[in-house]
Parts: sequence; structure tokens; C-alpha cells
Amino acid sequence: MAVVELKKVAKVFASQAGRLTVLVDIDLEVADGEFLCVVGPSGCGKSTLLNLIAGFERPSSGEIVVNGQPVTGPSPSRFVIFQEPALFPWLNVYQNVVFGLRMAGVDPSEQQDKAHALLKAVHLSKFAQAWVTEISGGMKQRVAIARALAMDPDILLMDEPFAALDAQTRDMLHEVLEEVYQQTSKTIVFVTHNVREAVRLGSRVILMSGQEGRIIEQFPVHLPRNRYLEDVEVVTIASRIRDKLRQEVLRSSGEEGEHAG
Amino acid sequence: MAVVELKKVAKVFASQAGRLTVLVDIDLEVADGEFLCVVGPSGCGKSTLLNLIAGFERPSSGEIVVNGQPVTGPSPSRFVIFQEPALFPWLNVYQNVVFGLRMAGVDPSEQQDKAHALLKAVHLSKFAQAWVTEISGGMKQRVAIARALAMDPDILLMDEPFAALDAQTRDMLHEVLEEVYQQTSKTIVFVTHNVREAVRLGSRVILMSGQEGRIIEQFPVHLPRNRYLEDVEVVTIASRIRDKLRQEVLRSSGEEGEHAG
Amino acid sequence: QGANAADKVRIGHFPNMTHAQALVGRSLGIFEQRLGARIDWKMFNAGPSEMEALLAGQLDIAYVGPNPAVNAYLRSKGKALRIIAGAASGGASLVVPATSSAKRPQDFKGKRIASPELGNTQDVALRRWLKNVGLTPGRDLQVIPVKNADILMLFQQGKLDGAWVPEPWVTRLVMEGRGKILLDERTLWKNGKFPTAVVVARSDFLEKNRATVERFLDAHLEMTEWIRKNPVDAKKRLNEQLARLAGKSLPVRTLDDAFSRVLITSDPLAGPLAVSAAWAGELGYLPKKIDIAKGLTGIVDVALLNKVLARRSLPLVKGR
Amino acid sequence: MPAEPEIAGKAAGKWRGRVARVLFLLALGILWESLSRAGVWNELIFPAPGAVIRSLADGIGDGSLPRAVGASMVRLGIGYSISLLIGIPAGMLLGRLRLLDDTVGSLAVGLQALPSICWLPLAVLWFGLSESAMQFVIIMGSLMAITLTVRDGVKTIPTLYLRAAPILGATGWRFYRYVLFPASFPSVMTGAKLGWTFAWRSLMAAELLYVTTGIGSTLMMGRELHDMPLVIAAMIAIIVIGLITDRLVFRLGEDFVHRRWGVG
Amino acid sequence: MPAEPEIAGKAAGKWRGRVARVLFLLALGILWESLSRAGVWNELIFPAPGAVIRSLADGIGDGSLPRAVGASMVRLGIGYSISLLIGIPAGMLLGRLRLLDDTVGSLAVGLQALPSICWLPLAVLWFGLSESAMQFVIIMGSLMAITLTVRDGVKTIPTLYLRAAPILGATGWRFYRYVLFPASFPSVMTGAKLGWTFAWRSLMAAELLYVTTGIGSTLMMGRELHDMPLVIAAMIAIIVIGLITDRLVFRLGEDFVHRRWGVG
Ligand SMILES: Nc1ncnc2c1ncn2[C@@H]1O[C@H](COP(=O)(O)OP(=O)(O)OP(=O)(O)O)[C@@H](O)[C@H]1O
Ligand SMILES: Nc1ncnc2c1ncn2[C@@H]1O[C@H](COP(=O)(O)OP(=O)(O)OP(=O)(O)O)[C@@H](O)[C@H]1O
Ligand SMILES: [Mg+2]
Ligand SMILES: [Mg+2]
Repeated sequence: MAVVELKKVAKVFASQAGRLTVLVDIDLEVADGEFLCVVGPSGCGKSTLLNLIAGFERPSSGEIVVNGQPVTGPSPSRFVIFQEPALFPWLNVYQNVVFGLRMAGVDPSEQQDKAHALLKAVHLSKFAQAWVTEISGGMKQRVAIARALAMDPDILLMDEPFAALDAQTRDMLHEVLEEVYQQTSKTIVFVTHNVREAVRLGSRVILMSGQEGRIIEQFPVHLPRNRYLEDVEVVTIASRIRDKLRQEVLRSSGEEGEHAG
Repeated sequence: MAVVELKKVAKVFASQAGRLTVLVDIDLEVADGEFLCVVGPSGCGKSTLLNLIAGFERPSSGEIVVNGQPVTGPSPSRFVIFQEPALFPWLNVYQNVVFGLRMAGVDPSEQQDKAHALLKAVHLSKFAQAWVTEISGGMKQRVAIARALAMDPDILLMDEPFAALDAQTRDMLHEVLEEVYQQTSKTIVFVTHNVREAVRLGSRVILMSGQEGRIIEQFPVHLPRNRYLEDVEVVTIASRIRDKLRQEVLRSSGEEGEHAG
Repeated sequence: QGANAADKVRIGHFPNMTHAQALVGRSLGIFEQRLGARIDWKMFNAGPSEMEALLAGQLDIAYVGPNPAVNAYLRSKGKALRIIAGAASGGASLVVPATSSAKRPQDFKGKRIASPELGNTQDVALRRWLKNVGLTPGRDLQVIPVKNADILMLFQQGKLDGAWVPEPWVTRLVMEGRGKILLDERTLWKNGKFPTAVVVARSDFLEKNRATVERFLDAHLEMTEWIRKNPVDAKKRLNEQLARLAGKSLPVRTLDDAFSRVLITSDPLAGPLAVSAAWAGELGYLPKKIDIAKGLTGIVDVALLNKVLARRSLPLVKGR
Repeated sequence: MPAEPEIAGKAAGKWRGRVARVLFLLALGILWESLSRAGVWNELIFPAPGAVIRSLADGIGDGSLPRAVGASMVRLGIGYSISLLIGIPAGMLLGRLRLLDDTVGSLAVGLQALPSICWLPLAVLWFGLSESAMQFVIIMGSLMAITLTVRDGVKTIPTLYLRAAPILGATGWRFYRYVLFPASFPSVMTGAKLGWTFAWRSLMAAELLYVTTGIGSTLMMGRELHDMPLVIAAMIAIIVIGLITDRLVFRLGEDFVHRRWGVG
Repeated sequence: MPAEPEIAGKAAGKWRGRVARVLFLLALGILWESLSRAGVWNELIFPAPGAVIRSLADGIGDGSLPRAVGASMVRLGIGYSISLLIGIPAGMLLGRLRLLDDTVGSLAVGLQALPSICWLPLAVLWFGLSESAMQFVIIMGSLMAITLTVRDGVKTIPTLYLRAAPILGATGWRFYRYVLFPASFPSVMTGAKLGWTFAWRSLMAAELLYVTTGIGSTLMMGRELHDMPLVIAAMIAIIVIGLITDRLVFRLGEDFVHRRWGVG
């Protein structure tokens, strides 16, 4: 059953040079409990796609339906985790995690129980009282995940959440996310530049084109979960996707000039 | 013959909490034409090591000798390429590349010839007149490389120069750097977080410890050049180094708290 | 109507010897006594800001130079205030450096002369004096309105060729600035009389509190007489007040000299006042496009003053 | 040449700076005094430091200087507080509501171009000779700076926070109270500091309105009386108060913002 | 509901903003005029817009207003240019030389706390009644702001540039000329803008020194002659000039810095 459904969605932006068509005729269904990864060259509209589902942007044409309801704006049931963890620096770690619960008027003792459980799940119990500026990027992203889980959203939308982290930290966060996914089986849409990351995490990977703003290919990933980035199967599927992607990048950069990367 | 020699070098910083010993008893020789890669957990002192060789910092004890001369300060003969390309935004691409030549009072027509050759080498001839803010991160880093080569330094010091770039762009820059290295056979010291990158580029990889500020292991890379990140040999050596590195990270984070990444 | 007595009266004045009745009266507590009301004394340094306060309804009665009073009257189309008495006459002179050879207005060609304030009584007199011989400030010479205190300082530094100022600055320029009096303004007027300070009342205060104003005028007259009869004591008290209110008293000799050139009077000198106003109008200081003489009708209201004068068997004054 | 660890260097640098500062001021003072004694200039044009110190000591001794400073600070405190109370919410609204910004906002931009001294004539007319008139001048001098800084701050709040708010359920007034207000705190601090600078300058203009008690009036009285030592003493008092408020009040606020928000 | 591409929205937004602004100012004017006619307040306390417009028209018609503005701008231009000429190099030196910053720098910080109006007494004393006296007040009002902003800018030049300089051979004077100066250009722009704000305010203070030709003097003359329409006309002229310089001169500079340096 499709939780998220995009029907002939297009998105056109105004830029100083004129109209910029970013997405054209996107048809996409995300099934309940699916872990969908989106890859594509820089500027191909991955973030735009996510923002449309989140409700931050409105489609120029077409329709987006989530759980049978058309999307009219952002909602806590479609929670977004951004590349930079959007934690509130004026709150400490604990206060950030319970923020959504406070807004929803949840009972304080329940807030506390939930927050403690979540901080434990992301291995940050000791840092509950720390200020956001005092913890590392990886820790921040884990707080952001805990904060998202506190809202118990139907759908988790993640926009390159681990792109700014170093390799070791990213490995850890993959494990944290894996654990969360397996325990809650939420529907996840995960945007990334990193093809191996997509294969390591996703149950399906879609590849977007840099030129026409379309989905050009889909790759189901039928590997057992708890994969590693270095698994041979992961590397194999990833290089297949990467070959496709490289063609895409070359095609688009070829038109802009030599090696525009 | 050793071009760079570090003899019992130590570096101690003052921090608010007190003294911070970053490097202890470092003995290191870099041979002429060697491509030395340095990896290690975050904060282990990789950049400090590079800054010492560059002459930006002075060792707390020990001695650094380059080409037989003790290092007393920065010099154009030890050129540094930083993570963020330190291009001057008030100059255009061409002006950035010839900046060092202008400072050295090189003849304008010679400046022009050299700059055009270098811009061609990094595939940026078309962008000579572009402003720095108008080009992408990968292009900036290529300009930084061209600017470095214009100075014709004995030694090229690179501090995570490709860390902020996406995977596709990084691939391209690896190729550019490979080409430069093979054509000029400069001595290169290359700091990175990315173990596969180190193996793909280096003729030797040294692994630094996060705890004691030492070099804990060295890995010679006896593979033919023009490697790829996905080469089985590269992946194999990289995972050996990564295992060592992971132990290091776990050891250090184990002391700081659970999963401090 | 109008017989009510106010229980609080706000009186404005300067810490200046030409406002002697107010200063000595404050020292003797005479106004409080005669009015039987609380007096709120407000001190100013310049006529325009004092008139601003009066127009804003913040003052009931004010000692002020005649030109700011005339200006405020005309700007308010005759509504805001009335001149109800005079306070002082004379005491303004053109002072030049002792070494100056200038004698006549023509001798100031290309020179700089200071006046205390744009459009005030001395400024108008100075410009009129120059205009009489066809000299135009800005073209033939410079007339620079600048604060009295700065005039003295500039004079001391030899940076001015002359200054048309009121007392005690005339004397201070002579004594402290090594100057000499070239022209005493009294010589320009018939009988040597022209208003230097007058007393004004806010129109609606005057209408609603005639009894109070009458008592005020009684006290004002009493002070005028007392100062004339007891000059030594008056000067002492004046100096005490200056020290208390403005932070500095005058040297006895300066005070004596300055006082000798000022006439303390309750006559508003309506005739010279109108002449001076006409000059101000010619010089463009008053609202344009109105007939000054007509506009000034009724500015001097001496009905109450004459009533009090008559009661004291003193000669009456003219209202126009 | 092995260098010492830099911690010693840092602490020493701070002390060396302080010592240099004190020595420099002392040297200036000595130069000034000796030039005065040598009669290089007229006492009237530039009084000797001895006379200034005596004037300062007198003013402090008879309580007139502290009284003047106190009166000024009360006046400033009231005017400035009103500016903050109006400016901060106004800035937030302008930053959020486009129509308000196009209208009232552009009026504020215009008034910001008007030096506070220009308000003197209207201040007396509208408020008479009262503390209100002076406070009006102070408010007109500082309100726009606060409002416009907060507005600009609100407009540059990272989109990230604004997007995080609705998905965390912070909508309606909750958005203003729990997200917008704390998120714009750094710009509120900046605005408050800029506002203070302008309020402080406007205070001096306001005290020109009429003769009153206050540090600006003290200075002007010194001018009227040709008491140059008093003028310079008042200037020194003004500098000292300016520095103290800057160091104590705003340094603390900035440090807090810097620590928590990591900016400013 | 499919939305139109946003380009139309953006251009329309800009126009809508302008229209809103004009309508708002018109409405304010009409409200003001009708309240005046209804006699809600005294003409003396707040003149009707008609009288103000007449006063403006007269001033422009007889050339007195343009002349006053011209005189003020010349005065301001000279004082401000001197401030820039001294302040920019001074700020650069202070930013680089620790000892100079500890001494002269802290003096500048102190003087920055002193509103320019406080310089009036010394200005007359030292320079007499001259343009120099007014320019002195303008310089004292703006110099410190420029110097200190440039200093802070120089201190926060990215280490990256400072480290790139010696390895590119930019040492000695070449470093100042080819790296430090262009690298601090954004802060020079910021300093120049802040300095202008202060210079503009100081001009009004300076024109209090004595009555002369100038827009501040026009305002004060209006006050002394109780000519409220003239006062408000002068205020409007001051606002208009302030806005124009801000929009034309500094907007251009900021755009340039923003485009080239990517900051500010
Ligand atoms: N609000 C906007 N207005 C105008 N153009 C926009 C806007 N947002 C995005 N774009 C443009 O739309 C295109 C797609 O942007 P988007 O951020 O979705 O790409 P992306 O695939 O997420 O890229 P990246 O991998 O770099 O994050 C880009 O060319 C971008 O410049
Ligand atoms: N100037 C300095 N003063 C004080 N401490 C410093 C200074 N420079 C670096 N350090 C500290 O020294 C340690 C090593 O820093 P360094 O930048 O060399 O690490 P790194 O290995 O390059 O880390 P990364 O991988 O994050 O770049 C860190 O703990 C850092 O905080
Ligand atoms: Mg994106
Ligand atoms: Mg580093």
C-alpha cells in the first residue's frame, strides 16, 4: 500500500535568468515501511522532491498524496531531518528532544520517560544536559534523530543527513538509523550523494537525472538488512548505480563545459 | 634522500583547560618524490603536523629540516593546499593563478604563458576570467592546485583538500592530482580522513594515533599508479588500515564516553 | 470670570541680570508671598526655547527678550501671549577689541561681528545698523550668531572684530576680553530707552487668572522699585542667585559696570518695541506675507499693569 | 629554537596589553601636563590635567558629578527601556509581516536617517519642559535602530529553524513564543547594543533641551561658564560611563549569545 | 492547487511593496491634513501638511533649501573624507600591530564612547567659528567608528588568507598592499557605512556651533523663529538626503562586496 504518492508532479522555480524547471512529471509511490533512497547529481532536484513531500514547497502542477490526504503544508507526521541538524541552540539536548512533545502538550512525566528512552536509543543519555554548541556534528545528528522519533511521525524524510560527517561517524550513524528502522519500521525517504550509503540503507534506490528532472532508473535492493558499506554485494550494486550516475554527470557537465564539477 | 625530516618533534598547545599535548616524539622522513598520505582520527594532530612542516607553527621541541635547512617560517617552496581553497575572492581565476608570479616579479608575458598552461592542465581554460564566487567548490580546488603549481614548490602539502567535495567531483580531482604528480614528481604530503583516498593516491600511508600523538603504523602502497578507488587491491589495503583506525577511534571514544563521534 | 486665583504658577526666566526682578524676587521669596501660590521657576538659556515652552502650555509667565515674544505672538496669529509689563531697558552695546580703529559701520567691511542669537534683539539692532549704511551681511561682512559664552572666548582669542551683545557680556568683553565699547545702543534711541527684557503671560492663563496676574504684577513692580532703591543689596542678591543657578557669580566690578548701563523698569516701552519689530520684519525674521504693524495690535496689554501702577500712585505706561 | 607552550604566552599577552595601556595613558598625561607647564598652549584653550583632575575631584567630592550622572542614567534608562519594549516586538512583526514592513517598516527606515537632535524642536512643543520631552528624544534616537536590527535579524533566521518549527508542532502563537523569539535573540542583543549607542548619543542632545541636572548639561554648563576643566572632566566622565556600560552590560550579553548560539 | 511559477510572484511582490508604501504615505498625509483641519491640534504645535509643503516649495523655489543642502554636503564630504583617509589605514595598522592596538586602540575605543556633540566646546575653542570647527566635530564623530570597524575586520580576516600570503611570496609591504587591503575591503565598506551614519548625525551637531548655511542650521533657524513648517520641511529634507545616500552610495558598495567577496 502506498503511503506517499506523487502524481505527475512538476516544479518550476523563478530565477533571475528566468524559469527553471527542476522536476517534470514525477510519478512515485512509496510503500508503507519502505526505505527509499534517492540519488542523483548535484542540483538535480532531490531536495526539492523531499521538500514537496514535506509540504515546504507546493508543486507547480500535479498532486502529492500522503496516507490518502493531499499535502497542503508541513506536518509533524512527515518529519524532516536536514543535512545540518536543525537543533535549537537555545535549548539543551534534552529540551530539544522533548520540544515537539511540549508543543503537543504532552504530560511532563511522559515527556521525560520518552526522552530518556530515545536518548538511550541514540546513545546520548550522558549528554542530556549538554548545550547544542558543545557537542559534535555526529552527536547533533543523533539528537535530531531522537527528536524526530519523539514526534512518532508516519514518514521520516532525510536530506543528506550524514553528508557533513566523517567516515567513522557516518558508520556509527548508519547503525543507529538501521536499528531505528528495524524497530519502528517507519517509512523513510532518504536523499544522498553517496551511492554506497544508499545501497547500504535502502530497500529501493531511485536515480534522478540532472537534465530533465525525471527519475531515470530504479534499483530494488534485495539484500538482507544489517549490511556494511564494504559488503561485496553492496559495492557491486553501488558500482552499477554509480556507472549510471557517472554517465549522467558527464552528460550534464559536458554541456556546461569541460569538467564543471 | 629525505627531503623532509622531522626529528623528535613535539607540539604542545595551550588551551583553556591547560596544556594539550598534540604531537610527541615524531620521527619522520619523506623521500624526494614520495607521495605520503597521513590518516588518523579527528583531532589527532594531522593538520598540526602539516602546519609544522609548512612553517605556520613552531615545534615545542625537536627539529624540522627541509632540504637540509631547518624550517623557520612559511616559504613558497613548501606550498600548502588547504581544505577550503584559500583563493582570494577579490581576484578572478587567472589573477589568482598568477598571484605568486606577480609577487615574485615574473615577467608578465611569462606569467601569461605559465597561467594558460596550468589552467589547461586543470581543465579550466574557459574560466580564466570567472570570479571565485562564481565557480563550484571542485573548480576552486583545481584553481588552488594550479596556483600551487605556478609557484613550482619543492614540496606540496595538502590538508584534506577534497574533504568538502562530493564523490564525483573528488574522483575527477584525484585524476587531476595523479596527472600532476606523475608529470612533475613533486614530493607530496597529503592529509585525509578518507582511507581509500589515501591508498588510491599515496606511495606510503602513515596512521596517527588519537591518543598519544604518535605515528602508530606505516603502510607502504606498492601498487602501480593510476589506481581507482574501487580497485580490489585499494579496497583491500584500505580495509586493513581502516580496521586499525577503527580500533583507534573506538579506543579514544571509549574513554570519552559511548559513541562520542 | 477671570477672578480665580491659580494655586500654582510657572514662571520662566534666564539667569541674567536683565531678568533682575525674577532673580532678586526669588531670593526674597516675594512672588510666593504676594501670589499666595506655589511658584515653579523654570530656567532657560535662550528666548526661542522659552517661547517654545510657553506655546506648549508649559509656562504661564515668562521674562524674555522682546523679539522672541513678538515672534511667538505673530506665529500664533496673536493668540498665544500678551506682553504684560517691561523688565529692563538698555544694556546692549557693540564692543570691539581695544586695539580696533573701527569707528563707523563702513569700517567693518570684510570683518566678522557676532550677535548672540539669530533674530534676537541685538541681532536685529546690529543688522539694522549695518543696513542703514547699505551694508549687507554675508556679502560685505559676516554677522555670526553664536552663543554669548562662545563670543567671549572668541573675543579673547582675537577671532572677532566686534560683537553686539547684552549685559553683562558687554562688560565682560571689555574687562576679560580687552575690548572697548564702540557704540552703546541707548544712543540710537529717543530718550535712550528700548526694551531689553519684557514680561509675557500666556493668553489663556491671563484670561482665566487675572487676579493672580495682578498680584504677580504687584510683586514685579515692588521688585522693580526695590532694586532701584537698594542697588547695593540688589546686586548682592543678584550675584548670589547667579552663583546658585548658573554656577558662577560675576566679579563685583563687572557687575557694577554692567548694572550701570541697564535700566530696570516695568515699562514695556511699546513704542520702541514696535519699531524693533518692524525692523525684524524687514530683515525677514518674522512670518512673511503679513502686515507687522497690524499683526502686532494688542500684543502689549497694560490694563492690569496700569491698574497696579495707579494703586501705587506711579505714572502709567502706554500700551502702544 | 623550541618555543614555550603558548599558554604562558597568552596570559602574559593579556597582562602585557593592560600594562601597555596604563603606561600609554600615563605617558599621555605626563606629556600633556608638561606641555601645559611649558606654556605651549594657553590654559584657556587646553587646561592642564591637574586642573581637570581637581575639577573631577571637586565634582565627585560635592556630589554634583555623581548626581548629574545618576540623573542622566535614570533618564536614559527609562527612554531606552521604552525603546526596547516597543522596538523588539515591532521588529519581530516587521520581520514576519510583509505588508507591515512595506509600510511601517519603510517609515522606520526614513526616521532612522533623522539624527535625534532634529527632534528637539518638536519635543518641547509636544511634551513641554519635562523628562518626557528628553525621553522622547532618546526614544526617537534609539527606537528605529532597535526595530530595524531586530527586523533584519528575524528576516535572516535560518530557514532551517523556520522549517523545523511546523513539523515540531510550533504553530500560531507558539511559533512566536518558542521559536521566533529565541531564534532572534542574537539580533535582539545586537539591536539592543546599537540602540544603546544611539540612546547614549541622543541623551546628550536631549539635555540641550533646557537646563537640567545631567552629565550632558554639566558639560554645557562648563561651556557657558568657560570652565574648560569642567568640560573636560565631564567628557572623561562620559567616556568612563560609556566604557563601563559597554564592557559590563553588553559584553556579558554578547558572551552569552556567543556561547549558546555560537554566533555574534 | 497548482501554483503559478514564482517569478511572477516575485516581481509582483516588489511592485506590491512599492504601491503599499506610496498608499501608506498618502494615507498618513491625508490623515494628518484632516486632523489638522479638524483642529485636533494647534497649528503651532504641529503644522498642517499644506504649510509644510508650501515651506518646502518656497525653500526650493528661492534656492535656499538646495543651497543649505549643498553647503552641508560639502562640509560633510570634507569631514567624512578625512575620516576615511585617516581611519582606514589606522584601522589596518591597529588590526595588525598588537602594541599599537593596546595603546592607541584603547584610546580610540574610549573616544568612540563620546557623542560628537560633546566636542562642540573644544571645537570652537580650538578652531574658532570656521568650517574647520564643524569638520572637526564631524571627524571626531565618525573617525573612531571607521577605525575600529576596520580594525575588527582586519582581525577577523580568515587565517587562510594570512597563511596563503607568505607561501605566495606576499611579504613586507606587498602583504599590506596585495593581501591585507583587499581582504579587509568588506570591513572597510561596513566601516565606511557606519562612519557615514555617525558623520551624518555629527553634522547636525556641528551646525549647532553657530548659525551658518546648512540643512541643520535651517532646522535650528526654523526653531528660533518659531517657524514650525520650516522645521518639518528641514526634517523631511534630512530624511530624503539620508535615504538617498544610503540607497545610492552604500547599496552599490554592499552589492559589490556581496557579489565579489560573497559576504556582507
Ligand atoms: N527556492 C528556489 N528558488 C529558485 N531555484 C531553486 C530554489 N530551490 C532550488 N532551486 C534550484 O533548483 C535546482 C534543484 O535544487 P535542489 O536543491 O533540489 O537540488 P539537489 O538535488 O538537492 O542538489 P544537491 O545535491 O546539491 O543538494 C537547483 O538548480 C537549484 O538552484
Ligand atoms: N592553535 C591551537 N591552539 C590550541 N589547540 C589547538 C590549536 N590547533 C589545534 N589544536 C588542537 O590540537 C589537536 C589536534 O588538532 P589538529 O587540527 O592537528 O587535528 P586534525 O588531526 O587535523 O583533526 P581533523 O581531522 O579534525 O582536521 C586538536 O585537539 C585541536 O583542538
Ligand atoms: Mg540538496
Ligand atoms: Mg585537520
